[in-house]
Amino acid sequence: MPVDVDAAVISNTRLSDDYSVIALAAPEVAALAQPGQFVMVKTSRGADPLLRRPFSIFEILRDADQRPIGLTLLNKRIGVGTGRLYDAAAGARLACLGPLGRPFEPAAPPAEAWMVAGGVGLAPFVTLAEALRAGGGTRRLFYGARSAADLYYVELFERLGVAVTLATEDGTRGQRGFVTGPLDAALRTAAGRDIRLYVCGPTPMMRAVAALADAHGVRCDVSLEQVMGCGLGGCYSCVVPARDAGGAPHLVRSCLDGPVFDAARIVWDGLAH
Amino acid sequence: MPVDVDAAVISNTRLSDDYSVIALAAPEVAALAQPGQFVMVKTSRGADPLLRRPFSIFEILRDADQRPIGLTLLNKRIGVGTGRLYDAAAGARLACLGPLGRPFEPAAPPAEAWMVAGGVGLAPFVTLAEALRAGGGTRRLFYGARSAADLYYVELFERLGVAVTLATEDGTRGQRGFVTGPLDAALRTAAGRDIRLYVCGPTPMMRAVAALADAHGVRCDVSLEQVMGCGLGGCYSCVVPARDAGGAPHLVRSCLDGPVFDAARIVWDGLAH
Amino acid sequence: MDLSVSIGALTLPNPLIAASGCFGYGVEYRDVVDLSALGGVAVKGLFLAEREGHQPPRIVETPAGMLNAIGLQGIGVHRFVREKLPELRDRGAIVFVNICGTTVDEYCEIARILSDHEGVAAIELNISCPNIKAGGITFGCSLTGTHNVVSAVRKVTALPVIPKLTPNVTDVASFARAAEEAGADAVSLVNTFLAMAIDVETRRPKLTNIVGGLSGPAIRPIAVRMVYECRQAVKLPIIGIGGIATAEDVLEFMIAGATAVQIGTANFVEPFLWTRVLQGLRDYMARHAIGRLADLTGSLDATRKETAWISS
Amino acid sequence: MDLSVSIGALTLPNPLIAASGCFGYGVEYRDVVDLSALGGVAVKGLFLAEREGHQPPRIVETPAGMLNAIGLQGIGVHRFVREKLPELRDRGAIVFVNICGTTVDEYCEIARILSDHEGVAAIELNISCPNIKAGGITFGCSLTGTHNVVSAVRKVTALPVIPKLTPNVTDVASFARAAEEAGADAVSLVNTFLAMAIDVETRRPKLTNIVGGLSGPAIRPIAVRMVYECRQAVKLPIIGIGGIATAEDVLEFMIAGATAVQIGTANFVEPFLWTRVLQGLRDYMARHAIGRLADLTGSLDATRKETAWISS
Ligand SMILES: Cc1cc2nc3c(=O)[nH]c(=O)nc-3n(C[C@H](O)[C@H](O)[C@H](O)COP(=O)(O)OP(=O)(O)OC[C@H]3O[C@@H](n4cnc5c(N)ncnc54)[C@H](O)[C@@H]3O)c2cc1C
Ligand SMILES: Cc1cc2nc3c(=O)[nH]c(=O)nc-3n(C[C@H](O)[C@H](O)[C@H](O)COP(=O)(O)OP(=O)(O)OC[C@H]3O[C@@H](n4cnc5c(N)ncnc54)[C@H](O)[C@@H]3O)c2cc1C
Ligand SMILES: Cc1cc2nc3c(=O)[nH]c(=O)nc-3n(C[C@H](O)[C@H](O)[C@H](O)COP(=O)(O)O)c2cc1C
Ligand SMILES: Cc1cc2nc3c(=O)[nH]c(=O)nc-3n(C[C@H](O)[C@H](O)[C@H](O)COP(=O)(O)O)c2cc1C
Ligand code: FES
Ligand code: FES
Repeated sequence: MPVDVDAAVISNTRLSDDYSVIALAAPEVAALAQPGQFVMVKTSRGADPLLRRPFSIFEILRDADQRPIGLTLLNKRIGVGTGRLYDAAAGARLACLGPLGRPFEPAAPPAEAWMVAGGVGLAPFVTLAEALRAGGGTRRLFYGARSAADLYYVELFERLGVAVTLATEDGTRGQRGFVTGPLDAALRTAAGRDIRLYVCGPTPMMRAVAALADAHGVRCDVSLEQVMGCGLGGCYSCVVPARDAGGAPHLVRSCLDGPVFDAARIVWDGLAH
Repeated sequence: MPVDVDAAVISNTRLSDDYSVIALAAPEVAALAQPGQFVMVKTSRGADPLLRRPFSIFEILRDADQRPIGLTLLNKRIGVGTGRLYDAAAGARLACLGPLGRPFEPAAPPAEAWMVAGGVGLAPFVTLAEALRAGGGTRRLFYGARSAADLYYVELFERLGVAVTLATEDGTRGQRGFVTGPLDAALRTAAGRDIRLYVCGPTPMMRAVAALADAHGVRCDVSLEQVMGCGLGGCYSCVVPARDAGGAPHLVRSCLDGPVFDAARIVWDGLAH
Repeated sequence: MDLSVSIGALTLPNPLIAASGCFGYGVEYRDVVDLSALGGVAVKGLFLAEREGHQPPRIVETPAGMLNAIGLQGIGVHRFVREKLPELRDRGAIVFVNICGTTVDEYCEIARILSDHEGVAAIELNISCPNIKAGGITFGCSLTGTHNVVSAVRKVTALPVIPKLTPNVTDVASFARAAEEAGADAVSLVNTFLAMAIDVETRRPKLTNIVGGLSGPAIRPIAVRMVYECRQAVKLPIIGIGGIATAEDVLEFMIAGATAVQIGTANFVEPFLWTRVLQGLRDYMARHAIGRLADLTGSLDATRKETAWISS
Repeated sequence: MDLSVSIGALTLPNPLIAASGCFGYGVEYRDVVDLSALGGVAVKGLFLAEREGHQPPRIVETPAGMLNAIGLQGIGVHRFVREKLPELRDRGAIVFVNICGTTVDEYCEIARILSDHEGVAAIELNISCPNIKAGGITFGCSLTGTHNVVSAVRKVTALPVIPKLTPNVTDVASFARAAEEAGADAVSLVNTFLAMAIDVETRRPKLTNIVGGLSGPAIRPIAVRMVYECRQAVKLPIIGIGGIATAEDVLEFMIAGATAVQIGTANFVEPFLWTRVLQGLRDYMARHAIGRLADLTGSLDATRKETAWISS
């Protein structure tokens, strides 16, 4: 049951030349949000750009009494809409529709929850980490980025009781290379344990992790990021090839059936990005 | 020789629910500006709204050494573009093209300069009043508006040595009724003196003043405000019916031949607004 | 205030219909808007059989618009009447079923099946989808093709038949006329404009299908003109479509000659727009002391002002 | 880096031409841009005689676009060659004269006069202005009309003849073919889309002329598609027009099949855009190691990716 809020920008904090964190006063959306859900945001007034953009709900903002007062977005500037958001001034109003999409299903102990994030794919995991903490089970985060400067909010996850393993392509922090390296190693040492993977990041990275999960025989949920025209199932723009119960591949709407999918369902060869 | 400046909004001061004064850091434009000229302003990024909007150069901003550092616009919100300007935040950037158009020709003493403004038609007269002060001649302003609350910057004109006569439709300040009332009376008492009228305001008001000027046999310049697509003579959207030397009416571009015209040239029956 | 409008025997509580392909099968919006509060719901275009449609990317944004090449992915008419129609009926939606075929027989077969089921208010013939090779627009771009499809479907169903016209023609009014002569109950226009966008870095089309259909505010002025042209050519009710996002836009189409309208792309941007637009219509009626909204249809005053003063 | 492009015998220093009706007679922009630095300047459409054009309002803004109904106000060909052409020539502008007639003879007469004067680089036949009753588009919407005007003008002048095509047709490529067969040296497309806007408060058209032509970014995706279609139909050089505002837009048209482009509405918004766009083209050529910009023309890679994995 989504709501559409004409949300005021509480703050827009620039983390780098392309990352910013935008706090939106959207209590109605925050109150309903479940881990890994997303919102559709109108990045500026007028018809250019026309369509909203999908963003994971990054943090839920709460007041002293823990009542939800808003949410934040972790915005990475890659084009016109994310550029408008990067430039958005406090006080500006952005229509924010949500929460939307199939949420993550937090692993129940004794199952361990291992989160795997690449770049801005970190966004959906704060809400999941909070849910996991509530559940009390073991939780880890494997987090990869280009360089040390592109790793954000590591402390936040540690505060949430998440064991964080980092990897950077240039080796400036954590292990050198892709995050799949340390993840593979960890999976080997964890053979036999009940582990559930949650993945969000660039498609090639999610695909690689899905392959690892398959090899190690662990359940893996991926959060896919397709171009979305509506976020509500109206336009059929966001389809991804997924196998049905009988194993036959079909194009399904990732805004309704996803963005979270069992990686085993996805026909990776058919993914757009 | 116009220039186009990506000007930062220095400040945007709201005078009322529909009026604001926007200060733009456009020294190059300010340095070239002559009395009554205008600029074409892009009121927001993107293609909606697409076209720039014409605005009189209201004040020239100068630093301690009297060097021009920018200009202000007196903005009245009547639609989408003026609405965007009304909402523009300090720091935002607005492309500002100018100075454009045929300026006012300041009356040379002993000729007296009488300015007649209706509503936002006040905008082109600050620059003219400054030029007139430099010339040292007699200068008056007849300024009409709906109500006392809609009269702005009266003190500024008085500081510039302008004798101000006010009129409001509801009589809350100055004489009740249209500004043409006191103007007509003043013209009667001034019979025989060398007077030159400068008018800007709603078309019906300019038309009425032009008729008065004709009746009293005084020279009258009007600053017309047509819809303008380009401001540079490129599109032929801004035409007004004006008589040529031989007295034959033609549609002439008010951005090039105007916005200031000898009222006697205008075929008032043919004006759009 | 009376916001109702009539399309032949069909009376709609208001002129706002959700446009086909922009509102899923309607049920997706059950939590967003009371489906029975809409003038109607035009469901995603249906073939007889299921279709996967085109590979993504299927949409790309353009200035004040978007291109789409969905390729009519759909569950087919059989699953529709089984899986979607009952809920739509229960929710009191006035259902316009948008149908597409590669042959006249396919259109007729689908129409027959729909006619056998409760809860279908009207059949909208999609003879104007620019995104599929066979069928659809091949009928919509030929006067005889249009006439043939409409008259054939007319014969097999008692439901209102509403051909949806393409704007990708020289003279859209002649197609409205062909539809009228063939026995259509109304025409809806416009479908999308055939268009294309290229990624200059890769030098490849941005859509897998190469071309797609342009929709959104960008096309509104062209669509209004086409509705105005059709109004002069036919007596049929016209359902105006193209870039509608506000009450003012709805009124513009109605004044130009539309009896009702469809809202597509704007529903992606503002899924909650329906109540806002309806309120805007009521405000306008109050401001202009209009009792029946339907009286606005075709009320454009196009008399030219005199300009005796000048020799043009 | 070589930015030059050739249209028949004519070589332009770069592909950027100011679009007719959006750049006055060129001289108005003498202080804004070095006219000799442009690929060309297409001047405001000229009839034989002077014209006052339509009464204002003549333009109205629309989402990402604008409507215009100027009505071809102009000084006529005689005053043009006397009053404007000499300065254009002195400033080194490559002048495309856009001409319009109510009869084939008028087109020919104007073409003859222009051929007798120094400084005209090419004649653009405006057979596509949607804003005048007689002439113009009545030729442009008929294949024989197009053929007749082009071949007639072809006979009376040695200058390059470039018919400007209207997008308000079902199959623009067939008009490009007709132009080619009639001996045109190139085709330019598109002119504006016939459109309309209504003031709902007064229920009157926003333009005195009732209808007008839609231009600007809004139409770009349709124009790109039309250039792409024409590229497949004819060998003639194509001058792409419609909503171009950036170097990326220019590249999109060239990759789709344009040899050169015209920029109209964007010049109203950004009169200083020319140097910025040229720099953008150079940056792209450097980034992609392209020596001759002309090599980009028609370089679209439209091969569809295989999708064996799914039954579509
Ligand atoms: C469920 C979901 C959650 C998301 N969460 C976040 C988030 O928390 N933070 C964040 O920064 N981004 C997130 N994204 C991605 C974000 O929506 C896109 O980056 C954004 O829509 C791009 O808009 P733009 O106008 O900046 O880019 P555009 O100017 O529209 O496009 C620029 C380029 O990026 C490409 N592109 C556009 N969208 C995507 C996409 N989804 N994936 C890959 N390439 C794309 C375009 O094809 C184009 O080449 C999420 C996407 C989805 C579907
Ligand atoms: C030379 C010149 C100087 C000007 N100086 C000023 C100034 O200093 N301050 C100021 O506030 N305004 C000034 N104007 C008027 C200003 O340009 C318009 O109010 C503005 O363009 C309206 O844009 P908009 O997007 O807000 O209105 P839109 O949304 O474009 O239009 C809203 C309504 O206003 C009407 N409209 C639009 N432009 C005009 C116009 N020029 N005259 C009458 N009706 C119009 C439209 O037809 C429409 O009905 C000036 C105009 C000119 C030509
Ligand atoms: C994503 C998308 C899918 C569409 N699918 C269909 C369809 O299945 N059948 C149809 O007749 N029209 C379809 N259309 C066209 C719309 O119904 C409508 O005619 C067009 O988009 C113009 O209206 P708009 O500008 O309000 O979107 C589709 C449009 C879009 C944007
Ligand atoms: C105000 C205006 C006047 C125009 N006048 C002419 C004209 O005289 N002759 C002509 O062939 N095209 C004319 N056009 C069409 C343009 O040359 C161009 O084909 C069209 O605007 C599309 O390009 P654009 O989107 O870059 O503006 C005019 C366009 C505008 C906006
Ligand atoms: S985004 Fe529209 S259906 Fe998924
Ligand atoms: S505004 Fe374009 S010619 Fe005057």
